Amino acid sequence: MKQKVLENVRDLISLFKDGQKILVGGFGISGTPLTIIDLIAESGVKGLHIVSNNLGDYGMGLHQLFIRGQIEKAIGSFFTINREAVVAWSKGELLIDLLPQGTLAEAIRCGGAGIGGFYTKTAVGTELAKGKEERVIDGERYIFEKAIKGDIAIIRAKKADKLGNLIYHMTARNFNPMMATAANIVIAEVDEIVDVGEMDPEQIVTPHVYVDYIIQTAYKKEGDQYVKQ
Amino acid sequence: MKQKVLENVRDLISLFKDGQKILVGGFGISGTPLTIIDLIAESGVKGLHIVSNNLGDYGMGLHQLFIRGQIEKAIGSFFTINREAVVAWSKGELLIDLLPQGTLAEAIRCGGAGIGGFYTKTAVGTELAKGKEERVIDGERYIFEKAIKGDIAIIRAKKADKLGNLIYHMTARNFNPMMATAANIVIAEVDEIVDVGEMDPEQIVTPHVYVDYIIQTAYKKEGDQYVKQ
Amino acid sequence: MLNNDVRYKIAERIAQELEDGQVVNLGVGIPTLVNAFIENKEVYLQAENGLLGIGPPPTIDQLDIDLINASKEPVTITKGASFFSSADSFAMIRGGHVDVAVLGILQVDTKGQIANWAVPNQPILGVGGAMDLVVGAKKVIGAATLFTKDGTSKIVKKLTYPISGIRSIDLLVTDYAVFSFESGEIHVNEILVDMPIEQLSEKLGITLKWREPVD
Amino acid sequence: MLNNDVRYKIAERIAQELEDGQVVNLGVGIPTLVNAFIENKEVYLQAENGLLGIGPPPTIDQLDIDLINASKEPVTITKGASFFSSADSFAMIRGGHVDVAVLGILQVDTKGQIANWAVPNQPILGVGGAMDLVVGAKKVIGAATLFTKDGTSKIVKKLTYPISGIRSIDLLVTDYAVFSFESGEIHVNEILVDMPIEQLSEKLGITLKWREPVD
Repeated sequence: MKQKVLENVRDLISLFKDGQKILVGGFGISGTPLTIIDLIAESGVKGLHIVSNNLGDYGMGLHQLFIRGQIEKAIGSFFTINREAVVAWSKGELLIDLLPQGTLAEAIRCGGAGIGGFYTKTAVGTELAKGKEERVIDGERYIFEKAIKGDIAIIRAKKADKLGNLIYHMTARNFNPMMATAANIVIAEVDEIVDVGEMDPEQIVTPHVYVDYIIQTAYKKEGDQYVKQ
Repeated sequence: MKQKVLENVRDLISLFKDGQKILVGGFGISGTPLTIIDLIAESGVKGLHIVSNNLGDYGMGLHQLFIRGQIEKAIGSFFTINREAVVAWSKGELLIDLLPQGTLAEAIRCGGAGIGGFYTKTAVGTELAKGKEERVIDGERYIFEKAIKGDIAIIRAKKADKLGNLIYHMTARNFNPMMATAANIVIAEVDEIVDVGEMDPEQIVTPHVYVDYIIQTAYKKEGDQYVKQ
Repeated sequence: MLNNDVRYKIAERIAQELEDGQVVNLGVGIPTLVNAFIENKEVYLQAENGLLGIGPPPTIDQLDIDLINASKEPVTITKGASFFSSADSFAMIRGGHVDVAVLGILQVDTKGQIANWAVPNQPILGVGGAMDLVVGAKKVIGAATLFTKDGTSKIVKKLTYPISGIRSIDLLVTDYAVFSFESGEIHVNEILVDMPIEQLSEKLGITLKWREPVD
Repeated sequence: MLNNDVRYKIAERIAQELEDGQVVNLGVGIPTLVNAFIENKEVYLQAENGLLGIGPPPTIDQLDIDLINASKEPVTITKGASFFSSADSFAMIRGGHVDVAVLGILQVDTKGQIANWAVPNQPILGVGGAMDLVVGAKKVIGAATLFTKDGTSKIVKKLTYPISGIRSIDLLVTDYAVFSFESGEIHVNEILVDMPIEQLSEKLGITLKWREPVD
């Protein structure tokens, strides 16, 4: 049996390669797999395509990868808070694909669900619909969006059992459950690892089939921050 | 404040009208809102379009509506077990729209989520793809399916709080959570009604916004059967 | 009137529009202030990042980075609250299950179409849930001071800022007046300052009419 | 050999193909018998109706109509099991997250395309999860007696039954032999009866070759 729980996060470093498309859970910093992002920073891989709502915050998380020039393209919904990213984009040093937040979430869900694409009402008639196919269904206008999949997904959960079943914590759930379904390799960073059978089967949000590796987070929660231990 | 919990299921009878499209939760009999189906039988409304995996089983549930000639069209995935339905279809007395089970589930989810339609891999190249648009996305063949919505959804859950938050029981969950999102009026039949605050916010599957009416089931579980009390 | 007072006044007026039992999403800016004025109404606040049932602001002890709203501010939860994923949250929004979205706006045209996510000639790098809320909520209430700092009206004949969606909002609450949009026309519901409708029309450069009372 | 013995023999042979840690969906018919032969392997059984982690058959006391498999038979759960909706279950199947689907088949052509959901000239009124499993599972194993009761081979040059999907299955386990399908060609992996490959070829009316061993 494959052992999913790794003692040392560094055992994962060889999974990361130049040019990969990586899905990164989190909204702001909340629910972001900071330990794994630190590892990617350490790995020095370049030319990454990052799918994430935003590029970190407060100099933490994905912001680090951006500063180190590891990101070639960012696919997400809200980069306004990442001021340097805006500047880099203006200079042509960063590619950005901007999607409405709901379209981003749905596209990732479809990527994990064997759905090739979908028609959404959101953004019809706006600049974000430019170049996108429009279709009228039952008298309403929709635009086509393709599903999103990644090479690797890195996510954060509250608790994992040793099989890889996951539960999340409050609004730190956000994009993590969909991202867990939409990549070839899924790495979960968690606060706590428990024995199989200790989770209520009705409460598991991400069944173990989706998770390849589990590591204990190096960040402890202190009020409204995650602090490195 | 609107009171969602009704003492008497008969208070709902006037919601049902000829020609409505009704989404009915359940897989076989498991997780089927039998008390509300009994009410529809009693109401005598006709020409119904029923969206449900199958048309009941063992002479229970939707089978009753079929026998009484209340169903004009059935949209679902598995009618083979409903032998009389097969006969009625052959005589032109019943319209049937057959969809793969996953396509049915996804179409209902889309109906509730403001998605107009989607492209699925399932059924490409088969008789069930006939007349459906095909599209190649990233080199793979997909077919287009439209979202499904209903006038009324009737579902079954294990527990409701008085606001309408729902949790389900094991595999009786099946189609119920999606159907709860995809109709103008949603009626939940439940085993137990509890006070607000008694459910774990992480464990709620259907948030209260989706539920309009709650009734206590008249059927008690006895082993592998539901028995009318 | 101080700018902050104006913002609270708008928020207070918006709170009057909310009804018992409604599910409401409050956007960034003035809309977040509405929460303080809801008081006795049983309104359920939704956050795009996966929460139905935002409670009162947290104490220092209650701060938790895992419990925030869509503006990334710490929040608490009410009894009956539930958590869900971003996909499920936007299914709720886009699918028409949120009763009211209160959104800050930058511009609105006389048909009620709004711009609230980007400014002209600036990099367009953030949209968040703005477009999903515009298209999805059953009722959309716009919130804004009527004039920008340089005195330009935010109600315009034709949007010069990037549009947020083709759907018209239902109501616009400003510091001067409450406007409604029906069948592509703007009407005044209520004037909140001491000013006749003719003068307001003139200030805005639009011919304004009172909304006919509906019973 | 009695028909039931034959079915169990096929199921037992299929069980040998399963590997520790795999997520497996067992279809109706012969595939459901596979469960009895998995024994020491840690295999996780998935049911389309929303369960990962089917356990051993229930005792009378354990029967619960709310805990059934996709064949609507009562089941139990294992440690580490989880429940989810039909939409999430088929997202799992169609999205390529189930390692192996074991499916009963009615016909298979020499390229590995199967028919398993309908018979010709009969009303087509049931499909269930058959097409989702064919298209979605990482590996599909077909299970069938090689001949119908009237002696017709289920391996055909061209399907006469309605096709279940354009994807070819990977392996076919029958009472006579195990076949594999690669790059549109059928090969024999193993003959389970005392019969040379030439004789089997003749019985089927197809030229069969041994599969080259892969290391």
